[in-house]
Amino acid sequence: MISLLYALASLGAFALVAGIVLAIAQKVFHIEGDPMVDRLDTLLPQTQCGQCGYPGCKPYAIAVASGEADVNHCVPGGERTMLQIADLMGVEPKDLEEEAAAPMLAFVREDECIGCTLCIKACPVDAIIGAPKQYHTVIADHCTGCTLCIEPCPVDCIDMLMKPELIEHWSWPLPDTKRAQLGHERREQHAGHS
Amino acid sequence: MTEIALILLSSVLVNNFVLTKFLGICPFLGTSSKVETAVGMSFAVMFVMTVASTVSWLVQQYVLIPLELEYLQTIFFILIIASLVQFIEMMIHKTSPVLYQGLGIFLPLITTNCAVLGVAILNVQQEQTFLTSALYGFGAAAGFALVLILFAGLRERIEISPVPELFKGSPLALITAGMMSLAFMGFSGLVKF
Amino acid sequence: MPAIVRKLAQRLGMLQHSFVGGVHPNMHKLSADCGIEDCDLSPVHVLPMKQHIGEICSPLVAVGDQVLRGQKIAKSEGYLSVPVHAPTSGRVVKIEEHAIAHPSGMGLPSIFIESDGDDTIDESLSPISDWANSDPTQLRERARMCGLAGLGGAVFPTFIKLVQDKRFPIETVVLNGIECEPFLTNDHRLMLEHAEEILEGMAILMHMVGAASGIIAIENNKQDAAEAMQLALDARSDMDDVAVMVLPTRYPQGSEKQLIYTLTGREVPAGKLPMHIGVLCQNVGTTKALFDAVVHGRALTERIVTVSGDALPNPANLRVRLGTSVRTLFARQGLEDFSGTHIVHGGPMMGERLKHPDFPVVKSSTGLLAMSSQFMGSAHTVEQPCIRCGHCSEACPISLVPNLLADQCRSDQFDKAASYDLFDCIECGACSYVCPSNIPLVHYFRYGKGQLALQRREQAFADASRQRSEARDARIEREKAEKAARRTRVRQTHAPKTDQAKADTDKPAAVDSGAAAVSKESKD
Amino acid sequence: MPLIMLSSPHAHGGDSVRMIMLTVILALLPAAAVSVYLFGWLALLLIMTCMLSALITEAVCLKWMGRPVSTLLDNSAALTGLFLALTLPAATPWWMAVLGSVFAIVLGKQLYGGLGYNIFNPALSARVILLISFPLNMTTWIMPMTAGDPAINLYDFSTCATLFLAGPGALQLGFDAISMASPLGYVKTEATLGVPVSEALKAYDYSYLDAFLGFEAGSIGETSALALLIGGIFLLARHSITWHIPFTYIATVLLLSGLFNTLNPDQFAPPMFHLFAGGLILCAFFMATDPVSSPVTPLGQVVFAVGCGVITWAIRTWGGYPEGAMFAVLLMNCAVPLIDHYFRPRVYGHDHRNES
Repeated sequence: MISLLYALASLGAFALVAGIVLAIAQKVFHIEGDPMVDRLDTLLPQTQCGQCGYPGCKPYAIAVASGEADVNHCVPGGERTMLQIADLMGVEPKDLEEEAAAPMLAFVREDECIGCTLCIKACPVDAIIGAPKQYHTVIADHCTGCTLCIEPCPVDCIDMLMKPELIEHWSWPLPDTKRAQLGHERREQHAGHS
Repeated sequence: MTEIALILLSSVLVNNFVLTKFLGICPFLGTSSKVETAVGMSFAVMFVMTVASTVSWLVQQYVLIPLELEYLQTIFFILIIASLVQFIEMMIHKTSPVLYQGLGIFLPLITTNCAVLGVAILNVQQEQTFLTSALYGFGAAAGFALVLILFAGLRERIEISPVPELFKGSPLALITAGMMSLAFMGFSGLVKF
Repeated sequence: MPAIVRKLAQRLGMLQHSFVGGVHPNMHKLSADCGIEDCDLSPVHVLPMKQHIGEICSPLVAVGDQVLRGQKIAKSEGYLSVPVHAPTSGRVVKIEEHAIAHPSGMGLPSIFIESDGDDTIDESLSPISDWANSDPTQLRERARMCGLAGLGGAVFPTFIKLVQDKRFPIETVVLNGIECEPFLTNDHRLMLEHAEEILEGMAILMHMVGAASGIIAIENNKQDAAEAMQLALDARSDMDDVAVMVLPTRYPQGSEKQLIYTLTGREVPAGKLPMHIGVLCQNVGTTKALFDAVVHGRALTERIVTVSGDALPNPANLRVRLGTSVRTLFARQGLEDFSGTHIVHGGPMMGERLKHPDFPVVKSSTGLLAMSSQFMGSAHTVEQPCIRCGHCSEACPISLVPNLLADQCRSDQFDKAASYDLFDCIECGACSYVCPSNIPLVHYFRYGKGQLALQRREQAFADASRQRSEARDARIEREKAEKAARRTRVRQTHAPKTDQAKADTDKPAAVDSGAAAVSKESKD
Repeated sequence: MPLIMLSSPHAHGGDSVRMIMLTVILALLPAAAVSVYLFGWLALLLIMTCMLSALITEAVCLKWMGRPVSTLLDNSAALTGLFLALTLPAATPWWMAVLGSVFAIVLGKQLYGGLGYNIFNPALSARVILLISFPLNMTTWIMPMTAGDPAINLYDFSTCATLFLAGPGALQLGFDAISMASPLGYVKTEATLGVPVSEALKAYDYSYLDAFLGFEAGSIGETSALALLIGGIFLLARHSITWHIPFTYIATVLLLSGLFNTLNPDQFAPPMFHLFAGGLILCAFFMATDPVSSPVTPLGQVVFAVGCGVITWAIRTWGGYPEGAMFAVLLMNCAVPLIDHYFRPRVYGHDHRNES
């Protein structure tokens, strides 16, 4: 009986000590907010397109960091972004739901524009300039191709055009050899499940 | 002095916990896909193992034996280890969020890393002194760290090799671990301990 | 000799410095004995708007304009750029995109000039015969005006390097006559036939940067050129501190950084220019062009091109006007049918293979090679697995570990490749040349560099977008707050108190439901 | 050649994997010839069996993995078979030779993706597997040049074939007469009994000249230091290997053993004994320099070789196994990726190594 008491008392005392130490540690190592959100946010392409189901890149980053959203919802980011997010979060990569379209640019057909400013309000990155009753113009260097301006336009004067390919931005593809194909196979496989 | 060196040599190389005692295989396979993660895991395990083996020795000598509670050994040791793991988990979460994410589930699972409990119990069984048990704990952890980091390096290389489909991932990792274990058999008998 | 022993000997001064690595390719200098011939004017010259490293030029002429030889037809936009000049007199017939010597097969906006056959020279630039008493900045402007860019193949705008900076005084001017690429002989012939002009150009260079000493570096497979330069040097009294140095042949000795190390034992720090260690390095061809620009007031409108290759019947060194069609050059040397031959622009080690010969000669055209399938095939056979023999590391002149880099590029570990100094690679091709497994290492590096550049571009764009987006959110927030404040003020003055309390409780709810509706909509 | 995008360079030096492998095989020929001279038909049968079974295994693996069987022509499988044979004792029965070759090709090489991807030296990993699985067979050495004994004539084909096919058991009576301990094993056993090294060597009737020429017990290819050195110098001259690994490896062993021998000659064997005994020269010139499983950079190779040297000497001196060279190489093989990472050369224009 005595030994049982000893056992309970010593175990209890030990647990208490451990608990106090951990409580102090909790105070010392307390962290504000979630540092993962900013890291995730930098990985996202910042198109603010909302294709992930969240109203912008930052909200999606918050959702991923909290574990609420899957890693594979960013459409414009494509496979690379998905892999980077999965890598950062330490989770298994998932298949993308949608293929990313080729990069596009919005273009306002100025002779049809009525100057309603609705597209200016819709643009998440302030890439459209113009005043009421004046033609609006898309700043090509700022446009992320999110297509959010198409819908509000009452006269349908906004086109999505292919981004022009520049010779300065051309880059070498992977060598077309058997070994390179093996590498690609591995990447696909990696993206698949590993 | 010689004894200290021999204890370290023995626990790091000759009686390596992973490759000759086959303890701690789970984190060995789980956290070895990247060298960076492996290094982080190594430090965490080194901390937990060294402190756990000394604290558990103290508890054994000054609480369990005087009170004749040796049968509570496992519970006490696990309690010590779990608290330490909680502590290091908070610390890593604060200092390196990326490492925290990278280690994922394996960080809290150090608690169930049989090598940690193994060191604590072996210390008691082999009737080590306070100093030697601390050394033994540190040496075992260093041995774990050594093979974990070596293995992570190998796995990073295997990762970019065209391995036959059937052996991708864990199968080849286990075969490689087996080959490493064979190589480590070369150390057998190096230190009679 | 083991590297350790060599380094020790170099430290002790027992041995000349020498860059690490390198290879000894078969030189194939087929056209070494062919004197420089003048190439006839083409009926049409095509001038791409960018023939240098840097920003693209914009045309100054319109279709139908008459131009003279040496007239500026495109002006530079931005600092890192040099203008383009008409290679002969004639009429601008069109301005549109035309294929250039680029591996992508893509083109650039180009000016097409129909030659009138008179070849009238634009005399607007006056010769500066008394350059020794001229202000170096004036000479520098002349170099820029005349469109000078490195004619060794890199086409870096020359004027940028010709600067006197008190922080980095230039001590040594290095004249690069190495020409370590197989097949190419244009610099060789230039040194043989125009030694005096080159030396005069070098004197101008030294005057411009205020350098006291100079080195003319020539490989020992061009002894005759070295002798010619020495002879010309001996004839001058004002260049006592200039020496001709004959170096043992090794590729890539002609690379600026390697040459500077071999000559001075000093390395150009990563990300820096030779001027930061007090050295100016110029190709002999560029130096001759500088002489022409200063002493004759002539813009860069022609260059020496080695037309060679094992599939070409008559190799030659030609003085060619820029914009001449490569097809006509090959035809002049007896090659009309291009089936089974491969065209290389530049030398075989660093040049680009092109799919057709319908592109113009530009400032970077050191050589135009017609190679047999057999020759090319030996370099481009099926890639085998790397056996990690380490020959690539030994050959690398900047001590990279090419096989690990290639593994990283292949498996898309670009950040790791960058940390292994991928961007220090000069793409000399020595690693691929020695690889027993025929791995196209340089190709992997280019792929990796391209992908990294793309990633960095995208990241920069994303960061800018985020800033704009955050600024917009902040603005909207501020406007909302201002509006609310205004409304509150208005209500406080006009409305009864009960209404205001109601509005306060209503408003947040309305906003919330609105936001929920938005997010629901976008999810759908 | 298809019309695809081809990057420079458009010239090639003409080296090929096939030639590199062939060079190593040629370099091993002196050692193989000496082994046949010393161990007669046994050595020849062993070499043939190993090479043939390695080639067949490789062919089966390639077929199974859907790769071109013509890859066999790269000579790497033949080389692995030859390597393995040279590290085996002369009295190895055929099934063990075949098993070893299969281990070497399958476990050592093909599972990792084939040529160029293996982490461990295939021949050595197979050798260690055999040693641990069949310790008795793998440490039974026979006297070289046993021509005189009428019971077992190594130059008589039928005797050797019987021995090879049925194992040592078939000739139990005569076999004991020609089996003996290797110098390393003998010294180790005596040391555990407290006999000083010099006396043990005297008792063994050890002669440096014999050891240099190869007249001692051991694996068929490792006995003759002379033949191996000829091959090694050939490799160095052909630039197939660099001096870094063999020189550093041997120097480390000599230095360590010399130092300890000076301190206590009774307990520690002299450096020359370490040099000629066992597989040190074979491992230093041929096994540790296997390009695939050794570091790429010169500095890394030096580090690798120092590690090999220290471990070899430590196992020989204190370990449970008499010979440590192959364990040392295998152990250092594990560290190659890390060595490659941490011991890269200083890049032109950068002040420090790996400052990134």
